[in-house]
Amino acid sequence: MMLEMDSLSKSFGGLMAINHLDLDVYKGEILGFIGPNGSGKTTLFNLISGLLKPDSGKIKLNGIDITPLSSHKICQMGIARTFQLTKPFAQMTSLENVMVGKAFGCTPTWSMREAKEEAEKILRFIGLGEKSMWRASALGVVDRKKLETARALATKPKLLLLDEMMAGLTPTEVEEAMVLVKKIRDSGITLIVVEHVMEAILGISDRVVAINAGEKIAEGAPQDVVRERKVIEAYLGEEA
Amino acid sequence: MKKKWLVILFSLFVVCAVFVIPSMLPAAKKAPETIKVSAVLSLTGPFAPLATQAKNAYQIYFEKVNAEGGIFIKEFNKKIPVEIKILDDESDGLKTILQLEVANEWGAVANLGGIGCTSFEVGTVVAQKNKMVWLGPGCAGWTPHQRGINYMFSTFFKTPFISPLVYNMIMSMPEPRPKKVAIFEINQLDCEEAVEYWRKGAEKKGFEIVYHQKYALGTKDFSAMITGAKAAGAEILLGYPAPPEGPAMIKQMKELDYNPKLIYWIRAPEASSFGPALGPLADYVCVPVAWSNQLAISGNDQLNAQHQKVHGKLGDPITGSAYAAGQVLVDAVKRAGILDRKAIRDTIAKTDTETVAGRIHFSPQGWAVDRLVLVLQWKDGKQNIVYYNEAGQNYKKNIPKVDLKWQPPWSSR
Amino acid sequence: MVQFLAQTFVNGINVGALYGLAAVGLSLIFGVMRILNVAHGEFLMVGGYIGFWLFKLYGVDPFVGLPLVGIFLFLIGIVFYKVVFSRVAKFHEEVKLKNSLLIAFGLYLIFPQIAMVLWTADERAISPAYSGQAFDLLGVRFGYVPLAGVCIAIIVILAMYLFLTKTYFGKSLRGTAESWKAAKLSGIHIEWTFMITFGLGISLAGIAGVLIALTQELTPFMGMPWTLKALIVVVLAGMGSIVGAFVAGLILGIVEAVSAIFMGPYTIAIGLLIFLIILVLRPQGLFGRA
Amino acid sequence: MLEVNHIDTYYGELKALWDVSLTLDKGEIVALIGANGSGKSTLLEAIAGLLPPTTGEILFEGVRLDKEPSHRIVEFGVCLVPEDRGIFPGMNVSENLELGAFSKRGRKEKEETLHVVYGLFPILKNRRNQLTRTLSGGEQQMLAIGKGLLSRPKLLMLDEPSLGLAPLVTKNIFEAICQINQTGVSILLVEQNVHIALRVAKRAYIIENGRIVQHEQAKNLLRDRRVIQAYLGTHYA
Amino acid sequence: MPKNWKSFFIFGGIIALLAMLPLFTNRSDVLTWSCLTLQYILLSQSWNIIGGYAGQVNLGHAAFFGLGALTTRYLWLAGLPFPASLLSGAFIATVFALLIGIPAFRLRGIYFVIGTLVLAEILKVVIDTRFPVASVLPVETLLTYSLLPRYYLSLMGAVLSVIAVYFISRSRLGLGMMAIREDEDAARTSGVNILQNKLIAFAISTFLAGLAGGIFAFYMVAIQPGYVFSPIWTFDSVVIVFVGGIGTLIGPIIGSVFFVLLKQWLSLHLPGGLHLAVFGVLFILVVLYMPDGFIEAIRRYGKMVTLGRKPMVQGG
Repeated sequence: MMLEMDSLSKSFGGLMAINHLDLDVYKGEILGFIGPNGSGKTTLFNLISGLLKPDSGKIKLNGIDITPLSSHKICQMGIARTFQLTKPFAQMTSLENVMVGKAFGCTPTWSMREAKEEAEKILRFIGLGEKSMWRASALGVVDRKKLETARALATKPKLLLLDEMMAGLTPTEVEEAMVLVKKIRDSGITLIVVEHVMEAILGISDRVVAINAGEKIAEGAPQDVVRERKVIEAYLGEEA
Repeated sequence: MKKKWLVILFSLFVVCAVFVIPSMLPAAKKAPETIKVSAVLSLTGPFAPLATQAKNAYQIYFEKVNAEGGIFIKEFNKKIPVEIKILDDESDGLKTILQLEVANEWGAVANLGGIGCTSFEVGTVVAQKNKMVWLGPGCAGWTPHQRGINYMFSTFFKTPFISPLVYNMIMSMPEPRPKKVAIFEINQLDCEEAVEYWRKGAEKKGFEIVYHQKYALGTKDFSAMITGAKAAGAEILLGYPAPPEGPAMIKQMKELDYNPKLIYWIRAPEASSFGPALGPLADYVCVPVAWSNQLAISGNDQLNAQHQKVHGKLGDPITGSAYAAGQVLVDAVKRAGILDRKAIRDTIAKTDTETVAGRIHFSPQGWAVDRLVLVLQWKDGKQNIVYYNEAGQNYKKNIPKVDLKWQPPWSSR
Repeated sequence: MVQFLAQTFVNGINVGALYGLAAVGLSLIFGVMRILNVAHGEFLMVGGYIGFWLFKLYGVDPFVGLPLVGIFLFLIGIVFYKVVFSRVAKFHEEVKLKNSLLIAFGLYLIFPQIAMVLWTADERAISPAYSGQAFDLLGVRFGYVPLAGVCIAIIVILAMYLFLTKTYFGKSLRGTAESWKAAKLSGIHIEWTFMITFGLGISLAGIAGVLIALTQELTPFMGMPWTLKALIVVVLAGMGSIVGAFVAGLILGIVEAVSAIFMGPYTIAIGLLIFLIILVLRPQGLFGRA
Repeated sequence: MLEVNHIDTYYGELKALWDVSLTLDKGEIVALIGANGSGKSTLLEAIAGLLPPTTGEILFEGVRLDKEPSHRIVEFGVCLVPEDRGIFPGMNVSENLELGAFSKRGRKEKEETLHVVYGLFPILKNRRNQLTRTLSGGEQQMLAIGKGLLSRPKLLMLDEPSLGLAPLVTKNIFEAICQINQTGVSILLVEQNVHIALRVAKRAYIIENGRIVQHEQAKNLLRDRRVIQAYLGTHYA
Repeated sequence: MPKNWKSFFIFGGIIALLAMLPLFTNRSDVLTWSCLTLQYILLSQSWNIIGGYAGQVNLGHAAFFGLGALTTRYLWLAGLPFPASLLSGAFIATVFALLIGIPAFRLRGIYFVIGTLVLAEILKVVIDTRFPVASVLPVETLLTYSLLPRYYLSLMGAVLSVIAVYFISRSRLGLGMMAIREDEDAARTSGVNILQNKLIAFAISTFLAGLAGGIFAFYMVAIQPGYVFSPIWTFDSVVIVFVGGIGTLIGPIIGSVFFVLLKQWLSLHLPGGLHLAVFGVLFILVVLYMPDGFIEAIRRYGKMVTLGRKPMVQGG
């Protein structure tokens, strides 16, 4: 077991965003994470990556309690993430964006040459090789998402959290992204993927967890989860 | 892409060069059409109110000199007009240096300075370095004269002479005389000095300092000090307020009903705007000055007339000291007979001349020895001369003196 | 001793009310427009001089002149908004803040020079016949002018408060401060709101300027120190809090008055130090929200 | 009544809407359906004047809106309740409602409308002196809709009114929306809760990647696989 | 890397030309302007590191400049060799920065801005009160005072700052600083230790500011101790950086030239007082029409020129 969440809770001014959630992530899997808007997916990512501290509960990475650690420590321990609303370093080039990940991540380096080579490699891998000298602010939505992923990959994570990487992509782009995610998994990285594009999440996930209002409502194989009445209701509303 | 930056850098350099090169062209040595005199003054910034008085004086004086054809220079056996270049140092010590260097390269034979210890302390040192005279009112500070700088000459009075003067003035009055002293000390050099001499003088003359408080420039509320002085029963209030503090202090004293018999302040009340700013509240405040527009010394009528014509009022106290500096310079240049900085310095050092501010000659440290000091007292929007020092004995008939009046309580005014 | 402390308190309030009044306009402009007008003190100076002119040239009592100065400065504010600040108001928040700072810095270079031409570098003050007069209450002296200053400050702040909470237009200003997007969708004309806000803020500076001219003094270079004071008060209160700014001004005045008894020349530093400590302990300001 | 003709919209350099057209008749409820980031909100913002289109035109009752500033658009009777609800969190409920009626159009009939809104959402009346920030999500949404109503709109645009709300609350809100519609207000609705949206709407547009891909009667769409696909992907069903 | 060779060559050439300036002229005003411009480059670059690269708008810069200046000055005049005094000054500035850094970085946005401003004001008031007397070079020193060593020292300082910024902008440290400036959350989750990075940036920035102070102390024949703590030092450097182009290597250089030389030129050609007003107007025009500084304006112009070829590409 790679990541354990133990009765995790977080509330914002009375609203329970995460409500005593238990969740395990296994090494090498792609865990799909679904739920309607506002169900607490992003909050959970923020908790795992240490941007938010839980009100109660624990998060363990390979048995080590990472709850009290600050974000950069958690990153250096091997958890990388992307943001749903991408947060590129806008005034820096794509290359520099990714170099940050390499230089400060799990395998930090002082050598800019090494960071640059690695970043170039990752940019090519992700399909941004051509745009490595573009300023991030000049990139389009899709490229920004790719850039986020590249930056996260550059930290050499053991666990990668992808937050709505495929939202807003065309079907072809979604296909490409799915291939990419699988390639990432094949390189030995465990993934948690939050996605609205159901097609994608069902296509790539080994396992799916559905949450609503901060509580787990279903867990299991993708096809099963998506057929669960609770899940459909959560998405489409109750059928009369 | 790199290349673009280099081009930019390079053009930047070219711009600098364009700025520099014309100034590098050798200045051709030719017979001087004018005598170059610079005046680095704080025309903007906090010292501007004072420096403007000096500027007015210099302009009036050199207009007069040039109207008479200039200064007679023996070397060329003719009168040469004076060209005065007024440079602004923005009340900023760094700019003082900058502008003095400009004056230096421009070829000024001497620099006429402004007032205020900041520009004085910095400016005179630059003058020393460049071996160019710095001559002007300067400041009341004593310390700047103790550094062995011999290119500076101040036509102003100095703290060791004005501070004890207050005690002499009080002693000259019939009994009963106030004895208890309060001092409001601002955190500035000349005030620190003045306080030292006030302390020494009090000891010697049998006055008692019952209250002494330091405060910082920029203070807006003086009531704590006023309350303290009042509680200590001080009858004489000594202070060195910066000009913007004067009216606030007086108004707060009245509000708090503090009734000293004598307010003797250096600096703030000397400006002619002090009275109008305060109205009748300004009455009875005393201030030592190095010149007054009421002095009936030759030259003053003309200075006052011209000042009235140009600026709509009689000269301010600094105007006279600056005007005197101009007179000293012209006199020295005339005596030197050549336009050489060193020669001019030497003749200034030997100055012994009558000016609108009385006779001026300098100590080896550059301060004016036996300088005429007047004490003015505000009354009905006018500054009356109520006291003068020993140097004033020679000008008895020129000084329209009235009697000093103790300040009555606020309630009976 | 009690009397002495009470007196100190009163003195502190006298000056603190000026600090507060000087800060309110700055706070209003920042709160609604996110423009940090570090030339606030310059407008304050202009207000003071206009009041001085009215008094000197036309014999208008400064308290009668206050509304005139307020209106005049309001117009000046609108002109300055139209000519320079409206161009900045369109920028993205961060760029706006930065560029408004820079523009105000440029104004800070310009204003004193114009003031020197118009009013000369001589110090001025407004001293009507009643200035300095005071009455005694239980051994504590109350000056009429400072008291009137405090009252006017309170009236102005109260009027401002009522305007902002009770009138339709005032509410729209507050709404714009909360969220300009929501304001736009409610049919509020943002450009218009910004212009009025700027005018009001400047007008408040002008009123503070007249009161300062009554109790302190006017010089062309008084702007920057007052801007700094106002800034500190605004931050102490929490950016954009109107009534808070006034209260924070009073607090700063009282702190300075009390520390003046013990600290002499370090009074100003003590006031600032307390400000820093509050800031570190409560980064959102005394009356700001987390 | 509302006619959107071939508009393109940009966020800075990013193109968000591609040649979008849409119509809405008087008294209709029309739903806009699509995945996150597909451009639904952008379209509403374009109509409301927050993000004017670069090409194309928007006509409302024959008047061109696309060149008007947003505060003028409110005067024409077009009101947007945005996804972040567009309320003023630091002001109390009644102040929020008052500001809703800031437009000349709304101010004229403020008292009556206020009455209507309090009738629609009685809870707001009880809370009228409470700071908006302290309201629950459902109450905030009610306030947002109420505030929108106070501008006396002919067309009310609602962006995700059920976002983050419990099912019961959502139901209440939609009941209110229907009531509003019955008073003659046309409604353009963006909603993730597809079932509810399609039940109240007459027609619906499906939007994908900034383009309208389908336009259909709501009841037909309710059974359409494409809708499900838009949300749950092709693997479903 | 032939590209780099070329730039080093030109950079070196400019330095060499500047180094030879005294051969062309010994005019003290020219040297003074040059000294001042170079010192402003050093000071504004030092601010550029914390304000431009790390994105922390520190308005307390005068405090560090002042500490560097006073320490250097008093140690030097007390007889310590100048280089040692200079380093001690910069060191003291850095130590002070680290002391106040942790509480200061708790503050965000406008609160950090005002907080740092107030910090410098406190120091100014205290120093003004404690040391009212100007520190003046002894007359013997004045006899041998020469602008040349001051000029070369200023040049060295400026070059050092440019090199420092050059290397920072190309190092891991600079990468981290810029990441923090752009987005703290994203930087944090990419492994950047925010506080540590800010502190290091602050330390370097204040070290250079202290150095600028020290050089200034060496240059000035007389200094009023409170004067070096004046907020003017902060505002000048901030204005220079913003007008030139924040977060760039060249921006502060252009800004310094604009700020010092244009202002001086105006003061020589306009009657007293007016030059500041004119400068203020020019300044506002620059801010209104080049909201991102000269560099961005040039860059945009360059973009227009090269639009056909490679429009989007932004050079490092």
